[in-house]
Amino acid sequence: MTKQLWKGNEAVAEAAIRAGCEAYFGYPITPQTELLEYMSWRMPQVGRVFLQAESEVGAINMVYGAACAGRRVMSSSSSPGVSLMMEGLSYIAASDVPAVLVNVMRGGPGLGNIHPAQSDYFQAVKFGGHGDYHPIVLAPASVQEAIELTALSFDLAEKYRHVVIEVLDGSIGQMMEPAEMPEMQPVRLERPAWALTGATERPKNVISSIRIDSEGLEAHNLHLQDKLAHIRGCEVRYKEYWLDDADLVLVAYGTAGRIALSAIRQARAEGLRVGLLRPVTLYPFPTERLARLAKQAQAFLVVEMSAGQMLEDVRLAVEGRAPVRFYGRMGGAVPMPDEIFEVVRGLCYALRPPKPSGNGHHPARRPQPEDPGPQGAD
Amino acid sequence: MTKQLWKGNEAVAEAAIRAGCEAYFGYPITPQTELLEYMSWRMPQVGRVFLQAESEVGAINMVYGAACAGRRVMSSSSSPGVSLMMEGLSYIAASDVPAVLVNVMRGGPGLGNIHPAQSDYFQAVKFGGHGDYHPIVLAPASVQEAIELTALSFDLAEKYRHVVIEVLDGSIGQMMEPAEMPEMQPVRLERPAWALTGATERPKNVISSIRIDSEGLEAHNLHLQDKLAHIRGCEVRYKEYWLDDADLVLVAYGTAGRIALSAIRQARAEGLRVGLLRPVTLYPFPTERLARLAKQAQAFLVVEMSAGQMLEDVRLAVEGRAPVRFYGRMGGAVPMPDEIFEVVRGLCYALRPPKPSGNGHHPARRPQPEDPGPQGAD
Amino acid sequence: MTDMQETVVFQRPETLEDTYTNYCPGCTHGTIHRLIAEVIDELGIRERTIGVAPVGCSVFIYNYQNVDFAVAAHGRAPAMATGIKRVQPDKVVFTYQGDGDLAAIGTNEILHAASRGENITVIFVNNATYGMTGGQMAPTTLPGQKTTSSPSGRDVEIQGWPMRVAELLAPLPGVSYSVRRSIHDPRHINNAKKAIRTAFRAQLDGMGLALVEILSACPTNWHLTPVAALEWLAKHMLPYYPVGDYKISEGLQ
Amino acid sequence: MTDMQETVVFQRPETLEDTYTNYCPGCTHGTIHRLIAEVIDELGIRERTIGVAPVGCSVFIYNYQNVDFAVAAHGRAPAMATGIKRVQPDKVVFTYQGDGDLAAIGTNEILHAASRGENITVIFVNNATYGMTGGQMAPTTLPGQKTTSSPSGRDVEIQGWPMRVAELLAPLPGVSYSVRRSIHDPRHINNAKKAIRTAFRAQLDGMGLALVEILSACPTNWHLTPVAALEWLAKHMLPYYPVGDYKISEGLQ
Amino acid sequence: MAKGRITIDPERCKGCEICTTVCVQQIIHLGDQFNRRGYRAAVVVDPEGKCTGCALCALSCPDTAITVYRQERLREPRLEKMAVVLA
Amino acid sequence: MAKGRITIDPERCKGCEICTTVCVQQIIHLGDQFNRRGYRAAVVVDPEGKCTGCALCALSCPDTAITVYRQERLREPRLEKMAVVLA
Amino acid sequence: MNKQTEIIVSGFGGQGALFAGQLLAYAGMDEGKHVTWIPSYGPEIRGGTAHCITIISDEEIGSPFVRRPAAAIVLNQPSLEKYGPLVRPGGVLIIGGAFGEEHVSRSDIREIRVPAQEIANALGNTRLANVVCLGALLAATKVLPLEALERALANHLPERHRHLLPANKEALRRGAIFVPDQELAA
Amino acid sequence: MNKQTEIIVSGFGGQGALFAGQLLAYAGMDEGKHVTWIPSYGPEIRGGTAHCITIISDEEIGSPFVRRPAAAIVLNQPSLEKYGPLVRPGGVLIIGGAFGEEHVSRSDIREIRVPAQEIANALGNTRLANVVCLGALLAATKVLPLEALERALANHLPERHRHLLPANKEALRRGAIFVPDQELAA
Ligand SMILES: Cc1ncc(C[n+]2csc(CCOP(=O)(O)OP(=O)(O)O)c2C)c(N)n1
Ligand SMILES: Cc1ncc(C[n+]2csc(CCOP(=O)(O)OP(=O)(O)O)c2C)c(N)n1
Ligand code: SF4
Ligand code: SF4
Ligand code: SF4
Ligand code: SF4
Ligand code: SF4
Ligand code: SF4
Ligand SMILES: [Mg+2]
Ligand SMILES: [Mg+2]
Repeated sequence: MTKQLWKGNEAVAEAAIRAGCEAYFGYPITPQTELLEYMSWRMPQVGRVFLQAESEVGAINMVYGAACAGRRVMSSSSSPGVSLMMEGLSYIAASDVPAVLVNVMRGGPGLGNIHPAQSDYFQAVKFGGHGDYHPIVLAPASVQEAIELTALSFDLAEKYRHVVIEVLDGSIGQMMEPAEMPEMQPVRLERPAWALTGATERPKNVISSIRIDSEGLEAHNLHLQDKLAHIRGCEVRYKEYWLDDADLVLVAYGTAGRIALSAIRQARAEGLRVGLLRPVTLYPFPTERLARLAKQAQAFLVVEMSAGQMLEDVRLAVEGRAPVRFYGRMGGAVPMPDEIFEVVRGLCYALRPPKPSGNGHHPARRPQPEDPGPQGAD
Repeated sequence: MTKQLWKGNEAVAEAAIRAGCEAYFGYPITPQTELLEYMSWRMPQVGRVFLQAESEVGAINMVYGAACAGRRVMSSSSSPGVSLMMEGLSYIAASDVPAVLVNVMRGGPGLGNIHPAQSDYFQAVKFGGHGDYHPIVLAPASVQEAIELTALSFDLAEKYRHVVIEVLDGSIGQMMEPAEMPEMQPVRLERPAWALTGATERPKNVISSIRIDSEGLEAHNLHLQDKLAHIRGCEVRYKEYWLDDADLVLVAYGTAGRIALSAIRQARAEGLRVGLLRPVTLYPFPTERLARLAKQAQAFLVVEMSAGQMLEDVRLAVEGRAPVRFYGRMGGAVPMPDEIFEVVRGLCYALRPPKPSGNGHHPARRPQPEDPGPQGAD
Repeated sequence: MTDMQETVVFQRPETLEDTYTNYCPGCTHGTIHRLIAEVIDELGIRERTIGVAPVGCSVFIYNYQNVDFAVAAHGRAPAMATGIKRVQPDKVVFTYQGDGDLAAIGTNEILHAASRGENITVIFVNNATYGMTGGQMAPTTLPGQKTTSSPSGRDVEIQGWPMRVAELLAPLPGVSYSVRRSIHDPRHINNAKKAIRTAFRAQLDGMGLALVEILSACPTNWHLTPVAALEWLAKHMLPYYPVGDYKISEGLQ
Repeated sequence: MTDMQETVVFQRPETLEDTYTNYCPGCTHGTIHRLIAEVIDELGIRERTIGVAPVGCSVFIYNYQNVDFAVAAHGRAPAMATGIKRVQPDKVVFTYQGDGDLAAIGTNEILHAASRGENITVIFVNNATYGMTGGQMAPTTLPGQKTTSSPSGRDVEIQGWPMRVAELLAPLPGVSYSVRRSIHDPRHINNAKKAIRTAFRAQLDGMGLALVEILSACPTNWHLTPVAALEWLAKHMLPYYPVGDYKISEGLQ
Repeated sequence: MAKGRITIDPERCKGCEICTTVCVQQIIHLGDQFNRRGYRAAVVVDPEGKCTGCALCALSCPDTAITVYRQERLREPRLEKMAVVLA
Repeated sequence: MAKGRITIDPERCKGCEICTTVCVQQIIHLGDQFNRRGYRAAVVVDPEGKCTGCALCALSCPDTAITVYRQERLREPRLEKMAVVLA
Repeated sequence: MNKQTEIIVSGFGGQGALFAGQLLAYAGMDEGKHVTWIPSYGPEIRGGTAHCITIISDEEIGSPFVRRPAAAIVLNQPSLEKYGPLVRPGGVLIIGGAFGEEHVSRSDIREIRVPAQEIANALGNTRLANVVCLGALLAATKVLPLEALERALANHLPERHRHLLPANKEALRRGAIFVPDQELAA
Repeated sequence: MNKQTEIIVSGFGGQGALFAGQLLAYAGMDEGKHVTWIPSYGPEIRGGTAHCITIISDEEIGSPFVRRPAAAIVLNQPSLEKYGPLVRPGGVLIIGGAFGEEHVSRSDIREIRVPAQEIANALGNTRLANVVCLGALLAATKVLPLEALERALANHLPERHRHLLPANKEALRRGAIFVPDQELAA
């Protein structure tokens, strides 16, 4: 199979179809719309269900319905639309049914703009709905990876009967890259035993998220927590670059991750010992790997297209064993490689005093004349 | 003014009215409903606006409208209803208008049940909507405190032109306690300069959350982040109990906080050196106080009616300087004082080896026969 | 008399689970559950029927009927039913929804399901109040009716006029059947059942969304005895919500 | 000829800001903006009018009209307007909404604002597509109409029939005025303006929700020249969406 | 007059008194016993055999607590009879 | 025939050609110049003074780029005249 | 020394368990004590069982919940089954009727069976059984003086039941005198 | 050694800036290079200015964004103003028309003004200006051989424009020969 030039959004759509996605429900929103539009012709072409919902609330509850029927089903949206899905996602999560959602994140809060952003990390990873819950969250950094993670999303959703959110920032949705598309998988025809397919020759199935007594709901929550613990144990994925001898470890995902990579190349060319950990799963988070790195590295630099959200998970992993610094852009602004390189260089020079003596964390702020930006360890 | 027996939900409603709340928009949901019901007769009685909305989505956007008109306005709901407000809250947040929301939290995820819970901490504190944002989050532990924090909510909302979420768990909403109600405050009649009151003898006012270019949106985000930094600097509130000589510091808020207090009384009666930090503001979080305590205390125990959410903020504050253990109940289950006492005693005995040697964190789990529950430092 | 034998002329339908309900005494949700169960039995569709329960007093309907069930989020049953039906058009899918569920928070979902002509059956139980949460005003609460959130009676100047759902949806081309029935006496109960049967038939014939609005009693929140509640329904609800056929597509008569 | 003098017979209304718009060439959002501005001028209510903008191509209407403005979340303008108007009933509040905004995601909010009889004015711009996001199918997209999300044309079997908003809302008692107009030629433009004026008058007289649905052209997403778009509108939209008065309360005639 | 008989499931009955009102023969009454769930269940008192098996009580019972039997001619198919009542 | 005159704001005009179509006098045309935003603005070419000031062009212009003037008798109040056009 | 008494009142919906608990809270508050009252809330109240916890204390109250209360009033069989075993050793269990006679009595608490329904009926109002039990509870626990509860009744009986005040007071008294003034069980 | 070339193409909506950038990406991909293409997206494309960034590289591409590209094609005045100053020293700026003649040329890059519109008109299709500029860009930067772009045109021209293939190729060629084969500026 040769490579083709794919737009991220369309690649995700085609990848979903090839992974056997049987139904798509969605609502237009930039910068996600090409995904829906692609589905609108491609799903009928392969005899599957495409329906444009009346809203994101409608869409996620249609997903819920089709998921209850034991179908591979997905929706996609962008930040404000995803916010509207919080209740529905909480229901889906509570019901142990598999579902896949793609959030092509844009600048917020509010209506914001349509430029790429990563400011829905908390919403996805900590979970913006009510109740104790974390979706599995995947974050590709290229079109090829988006294709692979889309297939993985369906597999994980099904394996764990769980909600999977794939977060792209707008630029991965919009960019074109050469990528290889996997073969078309056959749609799985037998339905899971729990699916709502009519009580033919079996006792009725009920899918519900109400458990009126606290004993029952607590037991159910313990089951959900067990599932999450299992997921944390088995499904951590990340990519490493130049970590072997790194004094300074950058942590960045998605587009920020590949921009960081450019900056690191520049830094390595100058002989600076810098590496990158790029989480591919945001939940489960590569906490252990970071904890190990915390013993080796002298400092961490988290780069996000947000005010610093993943930053907290990095700090939770590092637990004060090394300073964790932050560089972020917001509101649809994308950091440029040279910008990050400057920060990296500054940090590396400040690291010369070999022992980190503290743990500073600057609030998210782009460097400005009056603000020298992130400084060395202090 | 003498004390009266007030039900939490009704006390919050009356306190809001006395704080000059001019409009209430809401939708029924247990265990919050008495708040709405109280408003339904009391607001018209004092000549203010009460409207039952068609949904929580409607309610929060009505709040948004009245807030834009420069009015003290509030809504209230419970977990699933609050999830539906995420988009609206993000818009309000992005628009720098003041608004107050009360979340009387119940067991989740999904429909769950109506029993008390604290599992919407992440949603409130990390913020479940899209975009970089944190509301101010207040968490009373008694009816009296709920009254005081309701008044404070309106003041803070107005002072910072910010969203304030007051999180009660269901039991504080439902319980009755003697409490003193403050005097009725006069409704503020002059409207802020930014309010939408018609462009009479002034240029038009526009309240919008769209900023189509990333420069503009980033600048706006920096402004929001500045505001948050200011809030973090000025508005941290917490209560301390027996912390002076505590080896073991419990951290718990709301109902969990007062249950912890009962357990600590029992522990102190046995001579155990245990204290309690009860955060009153969840955002801003008493990070600094905890960081200072981390130098004194040998261990922390976080108690929540959740799988462990505030736990992360405690760990971010303690940064590995002492072990942070967790005890939680979920799904509307409420820990009993004796339960917590057992955990506390176990931890205290395990603390005898004076130096903490690690930092274990057990996943949320109620102690069960086959599970000895949280252990000492390991 | 030798050629006489005792036969059962009325018993629980099979699709109704052999259990008691947690409804209040005199709550006619129970009656409506039974009618649906009888229709499912008579049409022989139990094994391919999937119900979608609302959030409301009838959230536990899945305990009472022996068919596959999903519980939707409050108001979203039509969207959930859309998802279920679109991926398995051969199944029979119905929603069961209260007036808060369908006519307040869920108006968008029902309206668009109707507009799209989703091939589902909707049983809409209008008891003029939010039963489950303790009797607040619903969009269908009558003018002047006192509820816990309209304590001095619904004031149409402030809260608007009650919504007539069967009439509102009837004109939509996607709707095959839209009628209103009541369950306050045996005759009306029988008519309600007939309508339910027609609404399922419409689905079996692939005609689009079929809705039966059923006036139902909530003695608890109306603060009436069960018998008085049925009288109140007949006296106060019927005039504003006339029983009638607002749309019967050709082929269903 | 000495008693002749040149006078301005047509110029920008004062309420229309002296700026250019970012609409596509031939987009009739601009026309509708002007009509509203003219009415506001003529009624002398500029200083007490508050507009609520939608999410859609017209999200920036606040840049084009010199009145106070809020931008609602997508579809929620009627709820936001409710909030604004309830706390200041002496102000004039109007929403400006597209068909995606009002008739898809926001159907619940408009329906309940109408049902409650909110005393606001709603300008509903129906261009049979989602302009801003690039021309997807709207609830008002015509049967067979190709859009980026109905690439082989809207199939009513699958996506249902287009929604007729003016007709749908007219029967609600809370609605004082519900009409449909168009802007495809000068005569219709004049009639649209008259309707807008009536819809504001209804609010000034406290009569409840007044809605003017206006058929509008989206040359860009229809893939037509501006002139051809107006012709398409007349030829294809008018038959399905007849210009007409679906409700005129007494006192407004 | 047709002859009938009913049984009332005392655990399912909630004592709502709809059946007692609807029975023209006036043979259903509220009993004195509370059932397990705290309701006074209805009982049928029909020493004179007044019950016609009309099933109006059962049709009206929200809790489907009533079963109705009727004396019928053997040759008439049972199902058809049901249909009259249920149609 | 009334006498009129129009002006077209070249920066506001987007060259949509609605006015050129609507003017019965056929005196509006697309110009050759691109304006700052890349549109070819409409221009009026009326050497014979055909414009009647009917304002149909202006009424139809989505961008309110056109101003219309008319020769009128002095004593008629200006506003009333406007109303005829705008009503 | 701080004394804290936790009381659970439980029965079918309509038996007045919640109101009885509230009365205790009012009485405690008027006596200057710290009090909390918390119901089990929600739909299970309808038809099912309702219960509440009242805590009366000399000191600021921590947990409004308690697993093992100092005292309980049970008004029906399921409540007896649920809360009978939970009363703290040395505590008091008021069984407000003739149900559950087969239940195995505990020797480590004081169990008092009160014919509350009969007494209430005798007073002409079946709904007074809860107040009868309150009288018995006060007599057995001495958590508050009887007069405190009488005052609470006078102050907090809903307007529409005001005419029942004398009957209520009498119910309280009859419940109290029903309890022999014996030493508390070990 | 890794060579990476970043190219920005910018113009009014309708001038084909996005398509030109995509063609570059296709051509690069077909040549076995790593490529990325990213547009500025959203409503500003309507009427306003559209631009895209294409990166062609021998190695896996990090950032798809770049602040200072190696080359830029500007098709209108605002694009010239915005991107002219950003081209990296030593880079190439193709000015695809007669606009912005008052602009101050940079000496540290190679600025090439191409009468793209005229050439396109001469070819009978005003919409070919973008392709003309592509030809000039390739000639000036040598990022890809002209033939690679011809193949990309052949493979990726939308079906409905297939008949324009010869004209497109010609536009490319004319753009290329317009550029004198001089050494790159320092
Ligand atoms: C999002 C959300 N909002 C509110 C609620 C609370 N709630 C539960 S049921 C209900 C109303 C039920 O009324 P109705 O639909 O009329 O059903 P009934 O109980 O009267 O049969 C409400 C508001 C909820 N569960 N979820
Ligand atoms: C919650 C949410 N969903 C989706 C969108 C994306 N969106 C923006 S405008 C729009 C539709 C606009 O269509 P319409 O209301 O018809 O207005 P038009 O542009 O046609 O005037 C959509 C879906 C959004 N901003 N927010
Ligand atoms: S509250 Fe009303 S609707 Fe709900 S079960 Fe009771 S009677 Fe029925
Ligand atoms: S896309 Fe359509 S509605 Fe939007 S500005 Fe362009 S023509 Fe107008
Ligand atoms: S069957 Fe008829 S007669 Fe017999 S008890 Fe029932 S209602 Fe009465
Ligand atoms: S109608 Fe049914 S529930 Fe009601 S009293 Fe009669 S048998 Fe009992
Ligand atoms: S005013 Fe009338 S005649 Fe004059 S240019 Fe305009 S349309 Fe033509
Ligand atoms: S109608 Fe207006 S925008 Fe269109 S060409 Fe004429 S003047 Fe220009
Ligand atoms: Mg109801
Ligand atoms: Mg539109």
